[in-house]
Amino acid sequence: MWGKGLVTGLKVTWGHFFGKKETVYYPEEKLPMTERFRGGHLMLDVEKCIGCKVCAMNCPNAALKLTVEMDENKKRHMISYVHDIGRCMYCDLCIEACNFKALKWDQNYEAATYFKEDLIYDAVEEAKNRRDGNE
Amino acid sequence: MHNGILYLAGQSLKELMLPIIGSELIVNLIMTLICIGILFMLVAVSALVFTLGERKVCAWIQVRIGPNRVGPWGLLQSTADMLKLLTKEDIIPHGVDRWMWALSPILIFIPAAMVYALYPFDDGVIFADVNIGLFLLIAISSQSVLPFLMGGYASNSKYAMLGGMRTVAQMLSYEVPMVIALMGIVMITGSLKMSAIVEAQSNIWFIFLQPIAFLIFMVTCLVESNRPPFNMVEGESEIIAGPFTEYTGMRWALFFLAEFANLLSIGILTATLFLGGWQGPDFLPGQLWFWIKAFLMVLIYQWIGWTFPRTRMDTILSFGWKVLLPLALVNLLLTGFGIYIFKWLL
Amino acid sequence: MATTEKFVLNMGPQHPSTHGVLQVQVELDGENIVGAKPVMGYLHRGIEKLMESRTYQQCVPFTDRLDYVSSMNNNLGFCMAVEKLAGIEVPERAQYIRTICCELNRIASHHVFIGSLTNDLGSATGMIYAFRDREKILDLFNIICGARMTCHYIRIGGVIADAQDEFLQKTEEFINYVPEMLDEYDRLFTGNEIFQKRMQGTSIISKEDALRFGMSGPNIRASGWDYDIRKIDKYGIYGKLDFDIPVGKTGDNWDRYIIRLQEIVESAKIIRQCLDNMPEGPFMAKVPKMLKPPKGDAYHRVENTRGELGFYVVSDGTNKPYRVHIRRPSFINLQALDHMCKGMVLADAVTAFATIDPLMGEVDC
Amino acid sequence: MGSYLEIKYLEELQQQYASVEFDSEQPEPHIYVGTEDLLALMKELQENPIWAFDRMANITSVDYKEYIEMVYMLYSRRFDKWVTVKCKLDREKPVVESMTQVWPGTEFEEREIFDLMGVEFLHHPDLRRILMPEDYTAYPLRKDFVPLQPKIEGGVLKWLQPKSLS
Repeated sequence: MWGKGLVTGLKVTWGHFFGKKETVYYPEEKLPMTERFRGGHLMLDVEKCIGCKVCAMNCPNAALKLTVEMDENKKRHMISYVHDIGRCMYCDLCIEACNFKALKWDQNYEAATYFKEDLIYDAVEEAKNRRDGNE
Repeated sequence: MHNGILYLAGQSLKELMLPIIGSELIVNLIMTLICIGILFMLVAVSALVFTLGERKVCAWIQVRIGPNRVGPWGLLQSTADMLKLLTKEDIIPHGVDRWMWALSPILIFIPAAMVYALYPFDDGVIFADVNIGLFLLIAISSQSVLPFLMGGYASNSKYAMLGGMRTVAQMLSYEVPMVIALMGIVMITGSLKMSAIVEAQSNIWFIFLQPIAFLIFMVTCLVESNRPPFNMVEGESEIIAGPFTEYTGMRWALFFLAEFANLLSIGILTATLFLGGWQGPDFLPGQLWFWIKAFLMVLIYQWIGWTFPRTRMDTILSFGWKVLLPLALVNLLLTGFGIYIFKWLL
Repeated sequence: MATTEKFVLNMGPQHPSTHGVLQVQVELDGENIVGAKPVMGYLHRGIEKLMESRTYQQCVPFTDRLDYVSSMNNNLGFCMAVEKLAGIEVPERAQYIRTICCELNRIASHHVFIGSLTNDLGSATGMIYAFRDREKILDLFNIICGARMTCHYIRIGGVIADAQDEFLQKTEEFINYVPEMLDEYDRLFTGNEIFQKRMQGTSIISKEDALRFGMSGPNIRASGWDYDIRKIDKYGIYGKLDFDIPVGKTGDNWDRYIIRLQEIVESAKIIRQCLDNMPEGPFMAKVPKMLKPPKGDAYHRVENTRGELGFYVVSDGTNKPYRVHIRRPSFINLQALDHMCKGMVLADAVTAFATIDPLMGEVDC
Repeated sequence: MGSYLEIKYLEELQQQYASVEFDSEQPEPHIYVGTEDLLALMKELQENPIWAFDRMANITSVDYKEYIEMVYMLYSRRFDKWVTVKCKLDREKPVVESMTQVWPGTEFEEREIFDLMGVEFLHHPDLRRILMPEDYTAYPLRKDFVPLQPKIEGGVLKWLQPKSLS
């Protein structure tokens, strides 16, 4: 009978009209991120980093700009670790390349900014701020 | 004598004013102006309510929460929308026919608001209870074809033009089955007067006497008011927004307003013609019954609209002429026989 | 005497239903289509050229951006081509995980197809329902690799991380949900008469035409050829698995839609078999960090969700590919658009775009 | 996984077409053919039922700095066989017969090669640029490609040659 499909379709939507909703009230209620989630800023562990620049070499899009300084004991220090999110494609290659596990994501997915310049940040500075905040 | 709440309120207001002003003519004039004001308020408020209502209904059907940011439960969403539209830049595209382009959104609002004068909201509460009520109503509402075509033609856009052409084809061809379907009601009532049609349903609603006409009327209503699944005029995935493509800000909002006025309009019309209008059991006042029925019909129209995919232009034209029109004629014939047998039985 | 003339309507690159930035110059006679000419290039990023200046490992994330709704399949295609070139054996567990991911991605991609098709037909509700279910798969990808769309999970030599128990368990839950999900689609749109009326008998591609246009994937299968690379080439572990290839009869829009619904069922079947027979073992072969395949070229094709996706990789012995060519199925399938639209009305053109299912990231490369 | 066309068949082809060459030492030798014989060879491979190469699986071109090489990979669904046909072209003025005469479905791919590699196809139904702008003059996939500089002059987008590196 022509029209049967229309009525079953109406039944489906009627059921969902009163049913449970799938979306959440976003800023108040956030979905949890998984352990392996890639996103946000890079968290650099300054103690572990030896300044070998393998992460920057592995970056396909040249999103990392590092400056390394050598002190008198021939030990390398990371002076600045500039990460340009605008160029980053979150491929995870830098983190996988690090032999000392000095890098990880901070998993903050709210990465939108008003200005393009805000997408560029220095991970060393952030690490410093984090340490100062903890003390 | 009439005993609707609004009617009694109006009468007492009149009696209150008469000794103060003295002249009955002026009192009637004031009453008329008040009524016009109330009707316009109704149209404007219905647009505000339905912007939110439509979005909420659509969201709930689509397993979403819907607007919830502005005000409690998103109640102020439509106000925010209106403010946004008011503050938008008024873009006049290059090469439009200025006069026609500017007139179209204004003209489209007139028939949409005008038909409210003919609706019996309660016992005795009807702005213009003319003898040819139903006839006038259809005549007025069919005027909304022209502004659409004007907007489509004047926009200097191919999408708008296509939309305008679609409107004409669609609205004109569905006018015919609509009128013939309503003829059955007129035959039973024996009058074109709106209040008479409502009163004729005091024993039994016309939905039970005229089920075929009810279905035809529902379909034609959806088509006439460009509601999905018959929103070929807008057809947002094919012709962007049809005649509204080039309009921005407040001009576009007027189209929007007319659309929601039409939505309420078809809800009221269906409730009045087939569901007994303001009539209902005594435990609720007639005014309330009227709005319950109207909103229920609006909800049903929205529910249908958000469930079905859009039909195709050629399909609905052939459906209108080849299916609905013969069906309406058969209904007319059956009604005639029915009345004859009924009279013969008596 | 009044005459009418034809006019050209530019649909796109900004149009609600051209799936991104496809521009179609539709020649119209009233509402009837005389011809439809696709114009592309608005999303051209030069991925083939970009790959020439990156190492093999660095190339893999770029393949995500080709067909961004089925990135796992693209990763697989490129990695298999390089593995063929460099002669790398992939461990069995990795093969199973790869297959699960690819088939999940196929289902997700077909969700996008169903969603965009119903949206183009004017039922936004259908789109939301399809995307709601797609979300479940994206959450699974989020668990296994930390990204939802551009996964970059399948790497040269295997997969980057082992599949957790949580992932396998949730995948099984999803597979159990598939019949219920399809039942809802059937009740909401497959059985809907308006839906059927708009799709049946429109934009027919005959068996010969499908071959002539070099089409592949569900589009050629809808026309009646049982042409599925998974069955023909039996790459990976597909030779061990038991699944059918749904084949259409007439090659109209309706067949292209039904084929995809049936493919979801088949993909679910494949995933269930993989979950049941999942072996233990390593998930990554030993691949040198500086991968230098021997001089030569290799071509490998996989069955992407949109058809036959081929990667032609030329190596000159260094750690960077000398030349990569990508045979993109949506790009080639688009050739049929003109044929599909001719003689139809404007509303059918939109359906034709949707059922041919082009993805502009892949078309423009 | 289909297998490659056996050497005895390749030899058969060699007898038919004088310019066919292949390296019989290799396990899967590519056929090199001169531009003059290309179309005839392809027609034979596609139309003759003993070959039945009805699918042009992959068509591309590679810039080897000295010459441009066209690569055609054919697949026969009936026999599940592969064959790779290659054709060397002059880098200064690469011209080759269009395969749309044999497989109409190669139209877009040939347009893409024309666009990105600058190979001109004879008897192509609609040879225009497909991905790059219509007025672009360079060929991006060539190895000596330097991106042109976009510049807007009088409201019109123009592509200027980059300043020479010298």
